[in-house]
Amino acid sequence: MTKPQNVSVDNKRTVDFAVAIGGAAGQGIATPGNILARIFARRGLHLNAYNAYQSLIRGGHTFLTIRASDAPVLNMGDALDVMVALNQDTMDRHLGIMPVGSSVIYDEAKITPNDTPDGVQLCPLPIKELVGRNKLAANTVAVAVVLNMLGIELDDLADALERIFSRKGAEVVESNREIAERGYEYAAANFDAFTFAAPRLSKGLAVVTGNEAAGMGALAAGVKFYAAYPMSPSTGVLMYIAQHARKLGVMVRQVEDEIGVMNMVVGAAHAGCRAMTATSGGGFALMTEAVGMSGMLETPVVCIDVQRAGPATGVPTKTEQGDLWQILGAGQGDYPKFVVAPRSQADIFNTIPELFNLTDCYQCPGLMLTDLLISEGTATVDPDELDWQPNINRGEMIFPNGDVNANDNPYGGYNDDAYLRYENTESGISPRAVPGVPGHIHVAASDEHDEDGTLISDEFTNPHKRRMMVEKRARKMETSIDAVEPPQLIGVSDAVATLVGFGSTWGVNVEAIEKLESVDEIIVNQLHIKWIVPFHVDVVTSILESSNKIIIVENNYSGQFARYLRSETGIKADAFIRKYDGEPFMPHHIVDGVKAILGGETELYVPTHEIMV
Amino acid sequence: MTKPQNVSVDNKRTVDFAVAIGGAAGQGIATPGNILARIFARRGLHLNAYNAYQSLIRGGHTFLTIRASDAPVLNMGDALDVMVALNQDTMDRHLGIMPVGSSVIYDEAKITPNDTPDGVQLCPLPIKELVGRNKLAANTVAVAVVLNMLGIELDDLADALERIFSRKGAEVVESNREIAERGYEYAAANFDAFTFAAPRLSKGLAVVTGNEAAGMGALAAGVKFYAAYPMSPSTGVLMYIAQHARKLGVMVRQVEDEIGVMNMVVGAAHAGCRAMTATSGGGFALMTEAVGMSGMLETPVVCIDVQRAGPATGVPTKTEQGDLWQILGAGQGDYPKFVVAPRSQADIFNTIPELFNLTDCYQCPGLMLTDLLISEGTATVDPDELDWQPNINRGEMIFPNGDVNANDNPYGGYNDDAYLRYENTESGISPRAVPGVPGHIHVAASDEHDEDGTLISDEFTNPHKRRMMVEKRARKMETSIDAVEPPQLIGVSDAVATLVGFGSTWGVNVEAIEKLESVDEIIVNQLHIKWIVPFHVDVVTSILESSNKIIIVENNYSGQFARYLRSETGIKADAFIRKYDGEPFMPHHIVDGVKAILGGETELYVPTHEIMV
Amino acid sequence: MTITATPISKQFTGNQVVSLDTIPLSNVEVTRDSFKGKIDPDWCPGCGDFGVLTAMQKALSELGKQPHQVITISGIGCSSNLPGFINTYGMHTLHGRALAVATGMKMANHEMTVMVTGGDGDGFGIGGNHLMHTMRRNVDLTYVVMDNQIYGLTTGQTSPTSRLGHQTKSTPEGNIENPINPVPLAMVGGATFVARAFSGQQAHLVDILKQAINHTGFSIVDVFSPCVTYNKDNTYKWFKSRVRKLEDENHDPTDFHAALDKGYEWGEEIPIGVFWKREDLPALHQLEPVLDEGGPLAYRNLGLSKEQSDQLMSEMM
Amino acid sequence: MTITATPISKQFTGNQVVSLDTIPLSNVEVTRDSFKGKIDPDWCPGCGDFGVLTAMQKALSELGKQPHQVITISGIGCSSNLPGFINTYGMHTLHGRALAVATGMKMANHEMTVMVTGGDGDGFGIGGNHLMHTMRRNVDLTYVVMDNQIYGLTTGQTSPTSRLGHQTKSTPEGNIENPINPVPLAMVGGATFVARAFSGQQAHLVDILKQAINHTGFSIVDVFSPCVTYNKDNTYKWFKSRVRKLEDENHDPTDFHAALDKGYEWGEEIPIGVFWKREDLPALHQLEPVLDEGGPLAYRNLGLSKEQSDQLMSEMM
Ligand SMILES: Cc1ncc(C[n+]2csc(CCOP(=O)(O)OP(=O)(O)O)c2C)c(N)n1
Ligand SMILES: Cc1ncc(C[n+]2csc(CCOP(=O)(O)OP(=O)(O)O)c2C)c(N)n1
Ligand code: SF4
Ligand code: SF4
Ligand SMILES: [Mg+2]
Ligand SMILES: [Mg+2]
Repeated sequence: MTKPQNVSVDNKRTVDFAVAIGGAAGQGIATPGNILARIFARRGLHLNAYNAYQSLIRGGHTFLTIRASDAPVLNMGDALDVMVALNQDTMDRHLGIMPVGSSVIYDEAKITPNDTPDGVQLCPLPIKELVGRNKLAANTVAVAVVLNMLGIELDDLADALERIFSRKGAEVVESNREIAERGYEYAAANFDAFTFAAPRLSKGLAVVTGNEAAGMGALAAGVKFYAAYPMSPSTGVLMYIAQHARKLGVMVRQVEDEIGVMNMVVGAAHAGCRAMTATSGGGFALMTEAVGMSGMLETPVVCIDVQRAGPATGVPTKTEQGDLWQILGAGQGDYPKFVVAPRSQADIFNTIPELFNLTDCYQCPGLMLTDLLISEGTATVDPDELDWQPNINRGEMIFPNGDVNANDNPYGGYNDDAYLRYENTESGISPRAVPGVPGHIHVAASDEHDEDGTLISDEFTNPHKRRMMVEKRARKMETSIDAVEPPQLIGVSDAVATLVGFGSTWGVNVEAIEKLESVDEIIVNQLHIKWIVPFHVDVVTSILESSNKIIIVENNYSGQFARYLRSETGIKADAFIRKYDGEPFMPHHIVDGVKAILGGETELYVPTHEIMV
Repeated sequence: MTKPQNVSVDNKRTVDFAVAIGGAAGQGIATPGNILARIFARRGLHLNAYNAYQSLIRGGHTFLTIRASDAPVLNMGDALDVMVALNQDTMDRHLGIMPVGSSVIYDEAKITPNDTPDGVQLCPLPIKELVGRNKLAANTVAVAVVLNMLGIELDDLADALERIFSRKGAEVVESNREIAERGYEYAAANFDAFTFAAPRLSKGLAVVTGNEAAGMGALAAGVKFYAAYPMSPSTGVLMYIAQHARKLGVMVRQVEDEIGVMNMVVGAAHAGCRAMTATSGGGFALMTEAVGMSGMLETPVVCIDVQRAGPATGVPTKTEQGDLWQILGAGQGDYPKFVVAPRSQADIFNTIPELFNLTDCYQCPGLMLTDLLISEGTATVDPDELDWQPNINRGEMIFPNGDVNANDNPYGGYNDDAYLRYENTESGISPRAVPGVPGHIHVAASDEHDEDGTLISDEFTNPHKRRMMVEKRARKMETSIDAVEPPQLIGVSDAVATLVGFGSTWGVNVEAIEKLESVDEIIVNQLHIKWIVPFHVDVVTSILESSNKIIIVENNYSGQFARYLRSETGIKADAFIRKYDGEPFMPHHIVDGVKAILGGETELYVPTHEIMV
Repeated sequence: MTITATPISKQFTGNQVVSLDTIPLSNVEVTRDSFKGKIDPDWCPGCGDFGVLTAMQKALSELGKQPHQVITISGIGCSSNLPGFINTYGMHTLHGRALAVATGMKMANHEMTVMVTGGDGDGFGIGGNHLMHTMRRNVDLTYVVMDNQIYGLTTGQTSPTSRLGHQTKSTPEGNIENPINPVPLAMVGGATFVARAFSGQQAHLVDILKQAINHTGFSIVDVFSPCVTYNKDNTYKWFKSRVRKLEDENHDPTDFHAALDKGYEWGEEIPIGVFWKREDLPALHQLEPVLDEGGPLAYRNLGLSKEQSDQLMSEMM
Repeated sequence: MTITATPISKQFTGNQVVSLDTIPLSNVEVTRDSFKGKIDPDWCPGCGDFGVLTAMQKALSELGKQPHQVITISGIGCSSNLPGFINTYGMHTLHGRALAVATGMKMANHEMTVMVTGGDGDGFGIGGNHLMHTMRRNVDLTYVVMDNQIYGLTTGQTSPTSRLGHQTKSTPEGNIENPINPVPLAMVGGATFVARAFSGQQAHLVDILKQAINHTGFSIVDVFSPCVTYNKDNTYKWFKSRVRKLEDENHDPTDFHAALDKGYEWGEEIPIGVFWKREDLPALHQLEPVLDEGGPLAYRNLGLSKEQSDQLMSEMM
């Protein structure tokens, strides 16, 4: 079971700061970002990082926000404390939003601040002098300055530089170390440090993107076959698994297209592997026919749709929750499936083995909906939160040496006729023999078939058999609702409003609720839906029936979740907070929305995104 | 506007009979079926024919039912009056369901009836003697016998034989004519005719399948480009249009796959053609990405999904209404579209030009949902019901010679910069120049784009522009609800229950309601939904709010329409009649279901199909 | 998570079959009948596909394959119904997707003999992209195309191998698109065994299928398999008078240019036989280090050791 | 039905342009600048695609095309962003689908010059099936592939033209799949004009593009267009030292076997130029009787005459 995550975080929070680094794509924002993140996490600080970038390799604007705290950080936050501007464009775009008490770091030779808001500390750096001949080390200086201002020891940076540059040789490490020192000292001498210092906690944390978490979860679940076609923002899963595949005995295939991917995954899954893929909406559109086949063949497969802004090619590097109805309607006809929308990076990790157990036991596809926000976004994870040795439950399978219960072939010998792959059992689940088992020969057919696998249209299309098989497949799912955790109300039960969302909005909702309480004394609670199919109709209905005001928060235009909630429960929400400009919600967007709604100003609140990237 | 069809038919009905012909696939059931249908229709009789067959070229069982009457016939009916058994299998399968007063015709040398129900007239034919040397003419004898028993003059058959066999030469015509005469006389001498005679009415009717109606409607709408990949049960549209294409200046392309089809259609539509395709669920699954592109490019295309039993390959020759959610969720992200589900063959015809006008005016995809039942099923159509010269409204288009209002290029000359293909107009609709117009050069992009068509990610991804464009596309649809006819309540308003359905169930519901009234004195009305998107929420809600019991009738397992109705209106139906065995509803299935539901026996009634094919 | 479905087995933790070879075989001798499927084929009487089925059954039994060691994977079409008629493991997948599914199957269990069967529409029409890429990957599959130059199951539309001018239900005034010639295409596409055969020449077909199955790498056999119902152009008679065996004329299947020229010959004479073969390219599974040892992926233990997961975790710290 | 959207035009009933040729042309002389797009390319500095763009602009202007008579259609990828940077009508379609869209476009308006641009992944990976079928249909398109042997836009994964052993983000231990060689593939696939060029050799590239555009039928130009960011194997330098012009060695582009052999040459020397060309096959639009007269389909009147509809109706009675 997914471990409950700490959701009420405010009380033990002592520091909470955000560092942003902005520049052109290709200016190497990733490296300083990584260095900072790793240093924070090793100190035990929690963090959440979001990179606003563009579907361009070079030239586009990139703006990375890393927010850290000694308590869990579930989103990118509302405000910046430090901005490192790597080009003039960054300075021009964002200087205006820097709050009182914040600092802006830049190369004084290249960048000029215009219209600095009151109370912002400008920190011009003589980069040229500080880096000397090592012109590539400008970013190292910036990192050192940030660390100094945060009261983080230089040793931490030295460690990080060692790790990152050791492949390039001792000389590079040493040069960077020296430059870091100069930057650190320059900052100490010239700039005001923050009033707080970033603490060092007892336990280091891991830094993962959701895509890495998905890859890790897949490995933990025992995935042996991973096929994919690159597609932003899902490619990170492919890249993570590819990097570890050979060592761990996992086969990775980059296929000609997404149709090939899903069909290959079905083939490997039918053979008996746990097989998986990840893609984004456009790739998933191409997979839907084969997902339906996996439903008909009763072959378990797992597929992640990392949503990005649509429709069509849309905005490949921007986030959205716009594929819900595509997932619900994937493929023609009715077939059983699971659909799950994890709420965070750690949740992605832990949900994958769970989803595999479900799809193995219920012999159907398992679909996961995430989005660019949490899949490309980075967060710290407490290693203890990740269950690397999860229970593996493959359901009723027959391998060449039998199944574990019987330890030999239940149907024994070579009498293929005794075995019915699609036996019309009471549970609807039919024991699944993998190819290669003597005595269990059968055809898995995407045409409707009889219990033994023969096509119904190969004898006589028979409405009674057809009905039996439709009902058998559907019956499987009757118990599935008990197999997935019901959603729980987060917060007090008598709140003035309930925020309802699915997937990645959980983190921003948690924080908005805390802010509403602490700043505005408005008590709001949250119902976060993770399991979309099956849907806990009764639990959701009983929780929402006693809500004073239901506000649905989702990251798309048309209110796909609101309509789905209504289709399952009949419940019409009272109000809606939506965003469809490609950027994720920030906590104050929700706060403002709730206030506008409670104030009777609107039933549909669409915040304006202030950070222009 | 679609002309209202006569829906209350009972009062002027004097005859109502059904002829079935059963045999193995490849035994040539189509020809006698066609002859009978054409003879009936030329006499002005209405008819409805349904062929239960299998996904096999030869050998599978095929059972054609032709039901005719002097009043409109909207479905295959409940009972048979004559059965022509072409093989023993047909006799064995169906003799038991023949009612009192019915007749069974067969070759006495080849087929033996077993367990004949009381009151069924057996009509054994000495086929060998009757056909003489022309062994291919057995079916001609059977047709002659049926006609004799129905009191239809032999001349009608002679005419039909002339038309059908004239291509094979005068000798064949003459031989068939003679054999027909012998069969006709043999029947007169040996069998009891029916108590009624099929009347001859003043006006002949046309006989069309829904697929032919779609092809005809496309031609009337001005489709100039039709691309498709064969897929049952939609292939009839391709075949109809291909037959007439050259003569009418229409280009038909059979493409390598459905992905290619939809993309080619988008290309042709972008060029300025009215372009269309038809497919079934599996093909549509492959098209969804490109349908989404048409939404993003704002290029109007029309696609018909002729539903068959799913999931996956399913039962290719059986009917279902299982693609509703697939259509609703087609493609990633949100984009405007129309979805319409016509209720009959004539409705398909008239809806196509209407759908083209809508998609041209609103510049988005138009999707039509039909199913095997009405698309491969045959019905008579009063020629006056079909509008062959419909109003053609292409919306705001700019052709090389200007648009009709301006008669020259509104932006004139060669200044491409003045023209904004995606201008953020108040209506959301932006004038669409087709390629080739000087002064209007632009890129139509599936990436999110600015008003002039440039990719947003080619400058800076801009959340404000992104939001503007999402809202522009969505705003277009605000007026669309007024452009499509609202559904009307059929029947009295204070009925004990309301049958709600979409698409092809209309005809069977009409008749079930009549039967419930005339036989059981139960007054039921019907709300038939044709326009799925946009959905007439207010009209539907106000009608259903005053219903005493809402019963949703649909041809799928999971209640896709019931869930959609709820997602849009919040209305939860009181009860459901569903069928998912591949065969369509017969009127008595609905009658029985309504009675069981009103009697409190069940909330979900799933009839058992009695005719085993 | 508690799954309350029917009783459930648990993770395999040992004692696993790591190789198909270790499974004790039935002592019943394998004959052609061992490969007879559960039901009789429902093709039209006279359909060319009967001959292909028989030849496959003969080839497999003559090679001494055990039925459970073989899987036959098809797409959708008349020809693609074949897996139902042969006693091997089988998959009847989606129209055009057999090769992709088969690649997944082969990679997950490289000890199985994987046969792929289907039609010209399935393989060269909708399935064309998978074909091109499966060929270049040299996946060890035996692909038998029942090429009837028509779409049979959908009742007779033009196919990518229909000749110019062919009148079909979708081209009533004649096809205007140049057909594909599978032999040269497969050669250039990277197939390492390329043959053509005729359903009406059983012994030859059986021989070719045996060679194809024995070949390690991607083998394709384009079999003329007349559709007696919808293709009145390319009939048995038409082929019978034209086919000419390459084996009778000392064709060297390692001579690329000669093979190409013969592949293109199409007129009063049409060569059949093995056009092209190369043994020097390893098959995909042989290049995959993951398969070097440990038996089929599908039979291996799941999950990571503590050591492995600690290593993964430490990379993220 | 009443549509209450913004004012609406009505059916064209006459006075239509039936041919692009009848549109009065601008009297501004067409130069390379006429083809400059609205925005500057956003490719990485040094990307090979710049050279291709420039060459296309030169070729079109030197051929005297008017910008509005040309449409450039692409899929998705770095290279596929090209339509935004050239002043012609343009479509930026879906990944892999440019050729299908372009076929629809060309058939609906066969008087337009239709250019198709994209990457190796777009065209040979996901788009492979459309490529095969567009080639055999000999659709009159000029297909320019910016072949950088990598997936650029998705930040550097293996592509169907990546060499064996190529280490990419998806094949960190080296690619084990044999690459596609577009030249022989296109020849056998049915393209009637097959060339290879190098973005670093402008004059040669311009010349080849002009020939390709002038060719009636499907022409493909596989252009080496280095990805300076993600492909460290196939760099400018790498190509520069290898490419050898066929024009310098009297290659006869009507000699099929010679063209094939040269197409396969890949090592210290790599030939570029026109490999193969045939003029005897009509293009698809020339074979379509519907296009014999009446101008582009897209500009024709809609709807049927009463006579036509009566005829259709009578067939159903
Ligand atoms: C996605 C999809 N498109 C179309 C079909 C319909 N379909 C079934 S078989 C077939 C073609 C059959 O031709 P071929 O592959 O040559 O096999 P044959 O019947 O001739 O043996 C088609 C188009 C389908 N099942 N799925
Ligand atoms: C259906 C789909 N799958 C995947 C992608 C993601 N994608 C965009 S471009 C691209 C490949 C780019 O490679 P190539 O075509 O060679 O172009 P290049 O960027 O190298 O010029 C991919 C996989 C997509 N947009 N759509
Ligand atoms: S239709 Fe043709 S291909 Fe299909 S079974 Fe009949 S003869 Fe064979
Ligand atoms: S990533 Fe490569 S292909 Fe893309 S623009 Fe940069 S250099 Fe060109
Ligand atoms: Mg075929
Ligand atoms: Mg590329």
